[in-house]
Amino acid sequence: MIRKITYGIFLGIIVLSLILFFAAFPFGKNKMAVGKYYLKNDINQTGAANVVTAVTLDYRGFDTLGEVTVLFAAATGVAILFYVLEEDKKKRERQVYPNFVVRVGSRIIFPFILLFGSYIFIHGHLTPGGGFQGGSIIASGFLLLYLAYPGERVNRSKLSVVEGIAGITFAGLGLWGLFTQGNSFLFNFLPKGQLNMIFSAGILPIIYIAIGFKVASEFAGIVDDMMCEAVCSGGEK
Amino acid sequence: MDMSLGVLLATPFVGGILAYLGGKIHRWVRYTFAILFSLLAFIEIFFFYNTTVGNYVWGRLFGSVLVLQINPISWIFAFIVTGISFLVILFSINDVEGHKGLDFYYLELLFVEGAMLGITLAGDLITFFMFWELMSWTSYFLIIQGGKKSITAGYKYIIMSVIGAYSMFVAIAMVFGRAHSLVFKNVSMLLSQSSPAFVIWFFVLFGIGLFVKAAVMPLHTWLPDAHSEAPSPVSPLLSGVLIKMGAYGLTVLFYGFLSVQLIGKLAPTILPTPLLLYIVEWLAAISIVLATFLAILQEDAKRLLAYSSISQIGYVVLGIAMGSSLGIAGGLFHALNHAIFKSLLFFVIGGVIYRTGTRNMSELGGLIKKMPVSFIGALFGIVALSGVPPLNGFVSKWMIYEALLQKKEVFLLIMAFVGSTGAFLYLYRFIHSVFLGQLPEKYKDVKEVPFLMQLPIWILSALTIVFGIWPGLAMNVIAQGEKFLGITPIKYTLYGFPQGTAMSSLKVINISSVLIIAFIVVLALYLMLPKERFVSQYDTYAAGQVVTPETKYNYSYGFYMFFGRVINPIFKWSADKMYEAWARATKVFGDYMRRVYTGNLETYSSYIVVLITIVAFVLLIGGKLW
Amino acid sequence: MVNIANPILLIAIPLLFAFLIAVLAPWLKKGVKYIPVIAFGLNLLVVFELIPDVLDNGIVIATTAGIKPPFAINVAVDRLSLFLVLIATLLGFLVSIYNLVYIKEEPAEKFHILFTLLVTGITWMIVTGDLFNMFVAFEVTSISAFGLVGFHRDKDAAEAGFKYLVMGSIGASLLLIGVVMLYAATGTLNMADIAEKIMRFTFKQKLLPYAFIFTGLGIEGALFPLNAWLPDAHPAAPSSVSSILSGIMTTAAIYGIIRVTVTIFNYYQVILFLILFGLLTLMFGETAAFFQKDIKRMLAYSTIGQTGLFFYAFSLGSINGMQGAFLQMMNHSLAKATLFLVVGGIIFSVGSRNIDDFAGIGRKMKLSAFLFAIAAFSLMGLPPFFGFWSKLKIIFATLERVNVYTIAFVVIVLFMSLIEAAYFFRVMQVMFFKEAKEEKEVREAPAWMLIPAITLVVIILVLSFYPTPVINFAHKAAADLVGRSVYINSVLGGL
Amino acid sequence: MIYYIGAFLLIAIGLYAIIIKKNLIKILIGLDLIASGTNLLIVSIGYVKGGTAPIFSKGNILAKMMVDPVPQALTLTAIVIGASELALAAAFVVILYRHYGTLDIKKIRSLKW
Amino acid sequence: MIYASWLLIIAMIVLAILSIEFKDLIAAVVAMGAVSLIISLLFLFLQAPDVAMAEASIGAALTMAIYIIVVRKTERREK
Repeated sequence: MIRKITYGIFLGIIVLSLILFFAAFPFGKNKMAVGKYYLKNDINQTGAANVVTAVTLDYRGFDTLGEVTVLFAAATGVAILFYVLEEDKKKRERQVYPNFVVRVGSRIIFPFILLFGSYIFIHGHLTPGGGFQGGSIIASGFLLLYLAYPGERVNRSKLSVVEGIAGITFAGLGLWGLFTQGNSFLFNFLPKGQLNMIFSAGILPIIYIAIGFKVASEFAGIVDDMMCEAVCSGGEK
Repeated sequence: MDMSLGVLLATPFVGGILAYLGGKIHRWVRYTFAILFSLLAFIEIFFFYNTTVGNYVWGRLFGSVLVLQINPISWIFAFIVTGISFLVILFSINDVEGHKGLDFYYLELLFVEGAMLGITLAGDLITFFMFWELMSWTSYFLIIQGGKKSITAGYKYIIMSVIGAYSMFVAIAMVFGRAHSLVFKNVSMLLSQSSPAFVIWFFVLFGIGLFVKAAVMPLHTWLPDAHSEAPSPVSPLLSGVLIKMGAYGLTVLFYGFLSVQLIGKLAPTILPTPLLLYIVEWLAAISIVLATFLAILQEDAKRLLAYSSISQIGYVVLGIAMGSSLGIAGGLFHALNHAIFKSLLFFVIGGVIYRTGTRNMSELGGLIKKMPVSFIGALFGIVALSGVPPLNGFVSKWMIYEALLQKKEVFLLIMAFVGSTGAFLYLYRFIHSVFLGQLPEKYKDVKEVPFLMQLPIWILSALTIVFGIWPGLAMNVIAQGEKFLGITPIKYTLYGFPQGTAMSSLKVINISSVLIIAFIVVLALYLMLPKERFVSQYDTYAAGQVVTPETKYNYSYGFYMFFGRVINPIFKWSADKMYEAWARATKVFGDYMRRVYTGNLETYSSYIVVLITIVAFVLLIGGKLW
Repeated sequence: MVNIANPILLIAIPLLFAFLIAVLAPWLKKGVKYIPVIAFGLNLLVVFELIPDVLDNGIVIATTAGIKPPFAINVAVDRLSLFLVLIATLLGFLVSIYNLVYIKEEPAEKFHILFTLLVTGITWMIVTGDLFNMFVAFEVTSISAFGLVGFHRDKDAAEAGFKYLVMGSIGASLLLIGVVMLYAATGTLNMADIAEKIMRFTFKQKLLPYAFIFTGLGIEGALFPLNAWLPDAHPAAPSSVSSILSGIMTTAAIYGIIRVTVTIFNYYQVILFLILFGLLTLMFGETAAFFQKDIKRMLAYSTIGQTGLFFYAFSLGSINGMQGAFLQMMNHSLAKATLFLVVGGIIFSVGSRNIDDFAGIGRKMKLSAFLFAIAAFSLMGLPPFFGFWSKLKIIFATLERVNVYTIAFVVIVLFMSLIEAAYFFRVMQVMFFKEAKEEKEVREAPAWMLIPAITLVVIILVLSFYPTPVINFAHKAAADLVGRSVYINSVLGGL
Repeated sequence: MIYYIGAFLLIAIGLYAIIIKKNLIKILIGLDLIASGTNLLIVSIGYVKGGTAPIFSKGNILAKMMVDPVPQALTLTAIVIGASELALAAAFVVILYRHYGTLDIKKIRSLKW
Repeated sequence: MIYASWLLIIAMIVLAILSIEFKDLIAAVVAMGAVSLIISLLFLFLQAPDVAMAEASIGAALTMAIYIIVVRKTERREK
């Protein structure tokens, strides 16, 4: 109990000091410095209607490359941790019979989820949303499928090929920009097009589509690993 | 001429590497390289006889130049280093034959030689310190090749060496922080301008490092273990040469960096010598007496010699710390002499161990008939060590006594005398238990050591006579060295010292002649006078039993037990025990310290939170950090 | 003409290859293990191309998205970064060669992916010129490290990995909060820009964001008391990974702290506290290492100690101190990486991590034992090895001013060096001079596992006997760092 | 300001959970809370009073009226990173449970000192 | 609007506290999911639709799924 109170006080002190710090930079005040530049130059520099997308993929595209890498690393890490030898896997598999409604319903819904997810990441540069959101929506579609058919598995090697190709697309586009034009990584070398059109903003949509595939396949992979672990080794006793 | 200092220094290192690689081809390639290069180094030394070469720049580091130099003082020590190393390598060839890892052994041997040579040739403190450390760890690897016990001994040695070296390191860094140059000349210039406190700090810190290596009490505790447990050929190197590096360092410290006048200024001079030097003298005197007592009580021949080394190095330090021309000359000369006779004794005992496999004196005896050459070597060694004319130990000890008399430091003189007297006791014990008396049955078939092992004994025995009768040979260099240090050099002749150098004049040739004549007379009388009848050793009875060759009747265990009973109480408090207690305490403390790594995730995360809380708290109370 | 000397390639190339591993794994199977070697080989080429540029200009800057630095993320390699990038790439290359033989356990291709990402993340952290980007790189590094620590999936690995993950995640969050605070305060994320804008802030205002960033990076950088994950995680990981973690990852995090402290905050007021951190880290690391029976755990604690040492040297705040810190960083990276690689080979052959089981190794695995000895000597700072010069520099830098504090510092540092010498000599005694209890068939490690260690030892030896260029380089790097203007002006002043 | 305070409290609760709670899942929740709190903090820093979302949709929206897009981009990154960290942590929890048969962190301390 | 955000934030804090205090881990996880959802709503209030979408789909949906899988795999009650 003393521990709890002590740490409660400690954390209180931390919160107080944070408040004290942020009192100098109050909520709702305009603190932009680079932000202003982005808002001003977004249209002629990137041509993306969604400034957040422009920032994510263009100005701070390098961050996003890292973010994708983090996700990739995490998916690989999970795969390592849940790695089971192929022969062991087959032995332990068992039949589960989920609800009929779930099975049929998921079959009907799954294509729509896919469509919705794809819509979101294809329009990432125009409307809210993008590769991450769309990708994770598609991954949740896979999750649904797993709930309906616990015995089935995705072909993991194909999934990893998809993530790899998506990643290569991203890094490759960056390098293309570096080697052919501008001598700058992730240089937006395609025509900017017209604002608010689907074919606009140069390479941004391509990257976002790649990210969408990547995120979808990685999250699906993580879920797959988790689910398989739960089922294969006879989790719930 | 400049370049050859680099060549000289490189010789042992190159030799070591070549010996190591050559050993992969054939063992004789290894031996050839080892002998050749150590001999080469010894020969190269003579090119620098009585010369002063300064400032051979061999590198630059942190804005300071790295310099090699040679002067008569360092020449003496370089001479000892290369000479004894050469003999050690000769001796090693038969002695350690058949052991494992010999390539490595010779590599280390030559590296130790090179490191010690580097110390003597160093012209700036970085070079000095670098070779000092190099010497420590290379010799460590030599020591621990002597079997199981030697590992603990070596561990103790390396820990104490590192402590000493680090203490020295602090002193060097202190100087560097002020002078930004560590060439000896600049160091002495800086010290002459610095505040007394700074100089005292420098003196003490640098001195501790040297004292550890020179095994001045109470920093000697590594020596008895290390010297006795090391392989037989390494012991002469350690006792004869390695601890001399401490003496060399002290000479440089006292008279190279500082000077008698400067040390005198540091504290009020009511004493015959400046206070700091006086303290050093006392430490040396205590070493002399206590180590002698300890040597008397030893059962292990090499341990006896090791303690004797502590006591003899005490004389060296005592002489050097005296500050007078005669004293310094005596100290330096004694360093040379000690290198000669102590190596000689260690070679002898090494040969005995080689043949008999034991160094426990109570198990040995009567080897005089089986190993006459070794006996003669031992005889020369002990005579020289106990300071009896006409051998070399006499001259140097005489000089030290005279210097003490000159300064009227009576207590120290008495202590020095006690040490000398004690030396008779343990040396007699040594030669008696090993060579005289009854030959144990199991050593009936013992032979004399092989020629290559005899050779060092012959050479060193000859040297004891040479330096005993013609001390002027050594004085030649020593006087030059004193001149180099800015001290009025002593007057000397080839055979001794003229009137005015000391309280009395010395002419060794006279004493020697008298002694030799006396010896001849006694010998003649002995031969002419009627002799007793020879009886077999075993023609006697003991408590009604017939004595057979198996029975041991001359007891040499606990030879000086009566004496031990008297002085044992003094040794209840030993420095060794103190260090061990200290080490234990550190260990216990460390054991508590590491318990912060509890293995408990909550604790770990609470560390993080506490850390941030502290900062936050500081901020809340007004952002003042102190 | 394509310009190879672009620091972005250091990140883009291995990332590309890491993704390529994922693509090619179904077809190449075991063959993917050569891909990291190729990737880091190319990286090494890029670094070598960079060296003359950096030496000439002091700094090389690359932009992304074709937009000038404060507005887009930029990558900057100045002398200090080059120093570390070189080591990171070199270690990455050598250790990936080591991995060719060492990694037998499945899933090998995943291991190679994570390994590539780990080294990339470290490089990224070092070269980036943007704070948030540094956070991302930090995450790339730590997430791949989490996965690699858990690679064996046994009890220890799971426990160590989880603890590391929790602490690392807290650290990452704290770092992020700190970065965000700076964003709130300055409206920008570019390091040089922040440095420019933060000058008008008071000490008090700077303290909290600094504390957060420091703590976040300090967790990865193994500063006491934030380093409790390290002695668990390093031994649990495969040896090749341990050598990267110990060799360069903690160093990279410390680099982050240095960058933040000096370049961004220009924060000399806190230096005394940083000294405290350095010394405490040193003390706790070395004392704990003394008691270890498990060799890898001992080395891990020794890493803590060494980190403390060079962090201490850095926090002296003077150019000389930083020079010493950089030298020590280099020494530690090379030597500790070698030690872990060699120890990995020994464990590979002996099958035990207990020091007592290493008896007789000195005769049976001569080369390994020799490499171990050289690296350990360098780490302990025995002459004439490279560590000696760095230790010399650190002590000299401390005693530039002689007072009670500095003397106390020196005493602590040297006492800890003594303890370090004590335990390393103990290991060497067992290895060289103790006879094995039972005669076991112990063979030398495979050649491909020895070659990286040999290369590193050769580098150490070359540096030992010819340290002047590196020393001068470190001096210039320290001067540039302290001067700050080189970095800030060249980033903000366009290309 | 309430957004800030909410974010800080989330962070504090998360830290509290990590320090005090012994269940591994609770620790995961704590990590998640810290991450969420940070995200909230970042986005609320970028908010400008009366601003609109930074999207140039068909209507005529002025750049001056928009909120800061940078924190949103950062948050996007941070969310994904947080999620991937969490997935890895979850995997570790499962492995730990397999080895130790418990979720109590107090019992999982075979590595220490 | 301002009151809605107040209410939401208070609810969020309460749910956060509940999520770490619930003994039933599934309930705790669900509370955590609710916190995520509220945060995503708050993002909408803060004019950040992109982030809101991401938080809803990743933070609330996928993370929740992972939690629930883990709880099912291990044990449901905190002792």
